[in-house]
Amino acid sequence: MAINWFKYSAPSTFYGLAGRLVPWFAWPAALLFCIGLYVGFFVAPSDVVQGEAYRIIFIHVPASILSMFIYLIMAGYAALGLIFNTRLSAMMATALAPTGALFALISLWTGALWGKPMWGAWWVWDARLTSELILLFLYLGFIALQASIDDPRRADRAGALLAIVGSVNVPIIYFSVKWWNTLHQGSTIKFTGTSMHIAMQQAMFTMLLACWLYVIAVSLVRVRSIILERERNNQWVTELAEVKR
Amino acid sequence: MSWAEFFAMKGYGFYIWGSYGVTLLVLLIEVALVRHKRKITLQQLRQMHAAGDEE
Amino acid sequence: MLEVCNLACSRGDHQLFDGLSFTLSAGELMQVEGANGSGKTTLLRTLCGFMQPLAGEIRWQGQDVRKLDEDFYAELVYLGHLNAIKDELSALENLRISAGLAGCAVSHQQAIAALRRMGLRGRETLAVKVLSQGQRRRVALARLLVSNAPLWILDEPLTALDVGAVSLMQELIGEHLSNQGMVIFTTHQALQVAGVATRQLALS
Amino acid sequence: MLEVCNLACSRGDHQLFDGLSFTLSAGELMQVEGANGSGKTTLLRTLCGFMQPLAGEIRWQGQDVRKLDEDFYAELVYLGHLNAIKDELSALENLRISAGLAGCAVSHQQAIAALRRMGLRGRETLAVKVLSQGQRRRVALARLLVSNAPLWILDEPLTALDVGAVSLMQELIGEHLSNQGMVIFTTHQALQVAGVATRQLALS
Amino acid sequence: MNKLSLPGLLLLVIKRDLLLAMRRRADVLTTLVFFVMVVSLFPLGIGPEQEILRKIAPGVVWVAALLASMLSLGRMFSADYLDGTLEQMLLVPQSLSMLVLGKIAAHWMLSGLPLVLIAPALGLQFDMSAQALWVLIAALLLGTPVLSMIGAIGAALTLGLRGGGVLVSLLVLPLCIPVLIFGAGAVEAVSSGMSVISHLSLLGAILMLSLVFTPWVTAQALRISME
Amino acid sequence: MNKLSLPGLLLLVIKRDLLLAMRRRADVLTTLVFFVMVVSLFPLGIGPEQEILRKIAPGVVWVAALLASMLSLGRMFSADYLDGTLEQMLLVPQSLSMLVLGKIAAHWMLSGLPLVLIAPALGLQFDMSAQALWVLIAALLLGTPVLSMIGAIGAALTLGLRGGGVLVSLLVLPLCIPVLIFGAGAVEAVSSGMSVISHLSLLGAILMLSLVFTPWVTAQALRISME
Ligand code: HEM
Ligand SMILES: Nc1ncnc2c1ncn2[C@@H]1O[C@H](COP(=O)(O)OP(=O)(O)OP(=O)(O)O)[C@@H](O)[C@H]1O
Ligand SMILES: Nc1ncnc2c1ncn2[C@@H]1O[C@H](COP(=O)(O)OP(=O)(O)OP(=O)(O)O)[C@@H](O)[C@H]1O
Ligand SMILES: [Mg+2]
Ligand SMILES: [Mg+2]
Repeated sequence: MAINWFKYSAPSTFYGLAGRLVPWFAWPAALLFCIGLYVGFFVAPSDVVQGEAYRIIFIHVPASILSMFIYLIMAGYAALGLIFNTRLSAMMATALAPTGALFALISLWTGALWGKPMWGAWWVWDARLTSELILLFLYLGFIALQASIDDPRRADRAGALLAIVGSVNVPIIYFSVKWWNTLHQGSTIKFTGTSMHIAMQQAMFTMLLACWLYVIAVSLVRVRSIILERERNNQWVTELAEVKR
Repeated sequence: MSWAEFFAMKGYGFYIWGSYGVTLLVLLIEVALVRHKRKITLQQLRQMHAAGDEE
Repeated sequence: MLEVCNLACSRGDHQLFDGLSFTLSAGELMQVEGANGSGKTTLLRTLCGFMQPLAGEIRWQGQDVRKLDEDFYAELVYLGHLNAIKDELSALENLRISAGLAGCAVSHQQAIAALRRMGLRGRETLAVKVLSQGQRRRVALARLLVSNAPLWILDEPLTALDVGAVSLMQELIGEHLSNQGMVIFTTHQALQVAGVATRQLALS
Repeated sequence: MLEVCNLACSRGDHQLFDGLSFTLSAGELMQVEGANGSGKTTLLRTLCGFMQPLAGEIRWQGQDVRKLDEDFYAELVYLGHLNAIKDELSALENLRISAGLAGCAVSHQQAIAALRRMGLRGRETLAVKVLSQGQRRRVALARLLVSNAPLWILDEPLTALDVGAVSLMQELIGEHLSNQGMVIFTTHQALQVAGVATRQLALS
Repeated sequence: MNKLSLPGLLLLVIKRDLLLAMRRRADVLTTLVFFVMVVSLFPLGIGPEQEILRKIAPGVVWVAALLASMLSLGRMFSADYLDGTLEQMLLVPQSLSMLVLGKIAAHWMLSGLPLVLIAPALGLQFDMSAQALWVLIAALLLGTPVLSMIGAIGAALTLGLRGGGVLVSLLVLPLCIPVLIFGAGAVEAVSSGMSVISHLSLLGAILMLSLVFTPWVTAQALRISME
Repeated sequence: MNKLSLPGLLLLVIKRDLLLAMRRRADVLTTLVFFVMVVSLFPLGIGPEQEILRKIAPGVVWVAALLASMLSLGRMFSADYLDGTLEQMLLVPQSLSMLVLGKIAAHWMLSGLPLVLIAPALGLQFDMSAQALWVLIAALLLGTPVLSMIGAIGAALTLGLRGGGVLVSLLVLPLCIPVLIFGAGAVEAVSSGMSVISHLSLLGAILMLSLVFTPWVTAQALRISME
């Protein structure tokens, strides 16, 4: 039997679906975090070059990867919303942005804390670091734009346009920064990955998975609130059990 | 290995626990905010509902 | 011919009207009536395509205006609450430029004549910012004189006009209608055009 | 009592009027009349002290207003072409803040009551930017209800108001006059207050 | 009639401006992000060498603070001018200078204070020492209110004066230069091990002087502009 | 009826905006004065060492150009929005994208071009070589139009929003970073004896790309914002 996907793109049905899905993401996320941390701290051996400091990697790399992926997903949803005028995808984009910004922030923070013992400075103007900082600005721009528009329809569409323009620009920014940096600077001291220990890899992937699940869970909860807010005058909202109470 | 040694992380304790601690804190705050937002939204809806019934 | 079928508009959570249908043919004059906040401005702006209606359709000469797009714009003049004139420019420059944007080049003489007809003799080359409120409105209205679009959409054209200017407007609308034009407008004042029955559209 | 002696005003090179004299006593209503651009707004703004007259004097209770300065401001409410309301704030906040600036603290209840009287029930806490043109004007006019200054200076108060709101304004002005207030205003529409003769001041 | 007292007026105006800003919570954040962004742009333009960056850090932070507070000056009066609120403000039955002081204070809270709070994080990006950071904060705390106050005069004059735009930038920025020099100088002094007291106390003196005169001057400028 | 041709529309819009600017000559000069002042503030904030100044010169000029063109972005649509002209512009019976292109061109002539012309004088202040100056001019010529174009999108998206001025910088500055990097990079390359072709041709490519897409995107943004 074919599933009717369009049925789930209606906010009313998705609201219920999302509610049922949240625990399926939230609890595994918590569990995987615990496993990942256990493996990371107790199973993985200390690194030859960096000693114990390398253990920051288990949170730093997942956060960095996710901050970039979330932007792409967000822009994708926004584009869908703009082109097909589906309200739900625009709401998803709005729901993803704060989490994306948060992961960008975590990436910066953990990176900075790693940099101090490794490079002797909290911050260097390296290509990766700089483009991560700019990514954070792009997120903040998206959030600020949507926050300063009252009309939700305009907020959605304006945000979508910005996200799309931004996602075209992200690769340009990345390469320009990389080029800028390598042109006149010798190699910045960078973690030279001596082939990773298997336990390290396992810990990192577990944490990555955990972060993914966390992102999904949090944004589902957030999108549920957004749906309620936007659809508050609709019949189905007033009939919800949690509203009637 | 004692716990004290574990937390010292061979001198990198501040950096490691700084990053994990703040990350954990931030994630917990986000979870709290998201749930708070849901609570507020539901409350507002109920108020609206009540006001609508009165009229 | 402008046809509106089953139009519904909302602002925020507020549904302003729905199921609105009417037809406006050449030579007809229609007044949109309603209390403050009943949605007159919203209706006119929707007709111009600034806003998307919640439901319903707007057709010009039988075709959906959303498809026509720029071809429809060539056929209408819209005059909103705001005057759309530049404070720094003179009345003359304002008129020539806005006519140019609306797609018709206007000569110096034509523009001067239009402004004089609107009672701005001697004020043509003053910067608009020093003009009084009513004189500014007159500059905006002068655009109607130099355009040859058949459909006029006027949102409270009489604001700030004195008695003389109001009767001038009545005259202008009368002329336009006798040239097979159509006018849809709102006003809270009285506007009677001699020899033409004003159709009323009430919003509540 | 407001006395104006031999007032002359000019804008740019343009002398708008001179030798203008009149007296406005408690309970009197005066309409400033004239075509667009005849200097009505200029006169009212000069009375408020925004502009310096070319010649002549303005006295309040026998004293020159330029000497009185801030004591005179406490006795008047001015309402100009612009509404002086903040788009981002709600009608309620706007009213309370502008009353506060004008020197009188207004309670929540008083403000709500004033807005309701102006026909804004249900719109009190919406951001003013979403209101219609007429509703915005009503928010501005609500200031009259919460002030107890004796002198009202109103520049085209009826702009954008619908019929109901116009008769409400007539009522308000009537009440104010019967409390020994004075009103000086301009308008291009008809404004008759029952039981009070409107004095006319013609500018040309 | 219950005429508001002077401090009451001050509070009302500050509250009003903060309320307006809170309606656009993004606003405050935005000034901040602008500041952060300007500071971060410099390394992108100049190149990543630590040595040079550390040298130019205080200058960059101060120039960015100057710009951020100049850019947000537009907000101070022009919105009120356009919607007619300023006319009503000129009619306050208490003191116009006090009202202006309120607006300046609100402007500083919204544009100056956040900069002071975020500055240390930026200092770290440029690898500044802890001691230098403290001096930077102190100097910013003394200097940013002056920027708001001098800026207010400029903002008031630009409202109406036709062709006065250039005159005003020419007038205001040079007036801000002493702040810039002493502010950046204090940080450099501490980096090179000299005393900072003289720099900071000069900043304090400028602050006091502006506090006394600028509100009145701005009030006069507003009356001129509204004519 | 004599409907205007597309190039006719373009010319009309450019002429109109230039005329408006000539009426408010102060505005154009302000951008220029701002640019000059930002660049000149640096030596004051940083100290007079020639060596450092020469190193940071291209970066400072580019950052200042970026900021100056941000500063003038507010002018691009907001005046037209406030007085209702923009509504009329959305009703042009030709192409809105073309009209937008006209406005962008006019904005560049008023904010970008003057910077290009004055830049050499500033470069001399920082003791740049003649060759570097030429490259600076070429890079600015290619880069500043891109700033205007990307800025137009931001200006259109933030129309009518409070604090739009600063918000627009928040949206636009990150997107402009490649221009900054290649622009400043070109000058640095020539100073260190490397080839500048690659930098300039990258700037040219970005220019072409923006020329094709930004007018259309801006037109869409305007329609969204006017709703
Ligand atoms: C504020 C500072 C930092 C930021 C913003 C930052 C940002 C990033 C980003 C964006 C990635 C990309 C992930 C990917 O390629 O998929 C990454 C990966 C990585 N970072 Fe950092 N980083 C910072 C500091 C550091 C430091 C100090 C170290 C170690 C000395 C480090 C080690 C790594 C490693 C090992 C990876 C994974 C590399 C790979 O998979 O290619 N980072 N970081
Ligand atoms: N976001 C919103 N939420 C609730 N109501 C809104 C919102 N936006 C607009 N409105 C309402 O929609 C209506 C807009 O009406 P519109 O401007 O079309 O009125 P109008 O008939 O032109 O009135 P006027 O005669 O005063 O010009 C107003 O009643 C306004 O309060
Ligand atoms: N700089 C100037 N040079 C010449 N004339 C000027 C100048 N400034 C203003 N004016 C004229 O002064 C008059 C200003 O009049 P004012 O605004 O007081 O008119 P009003 O009676 O309020 O008109 P309305 O009914 O249209 O509001 C206008 O006729 C205007 O053209
Ligand atoms: Mg209306
Ligand atoms: Mg007037």
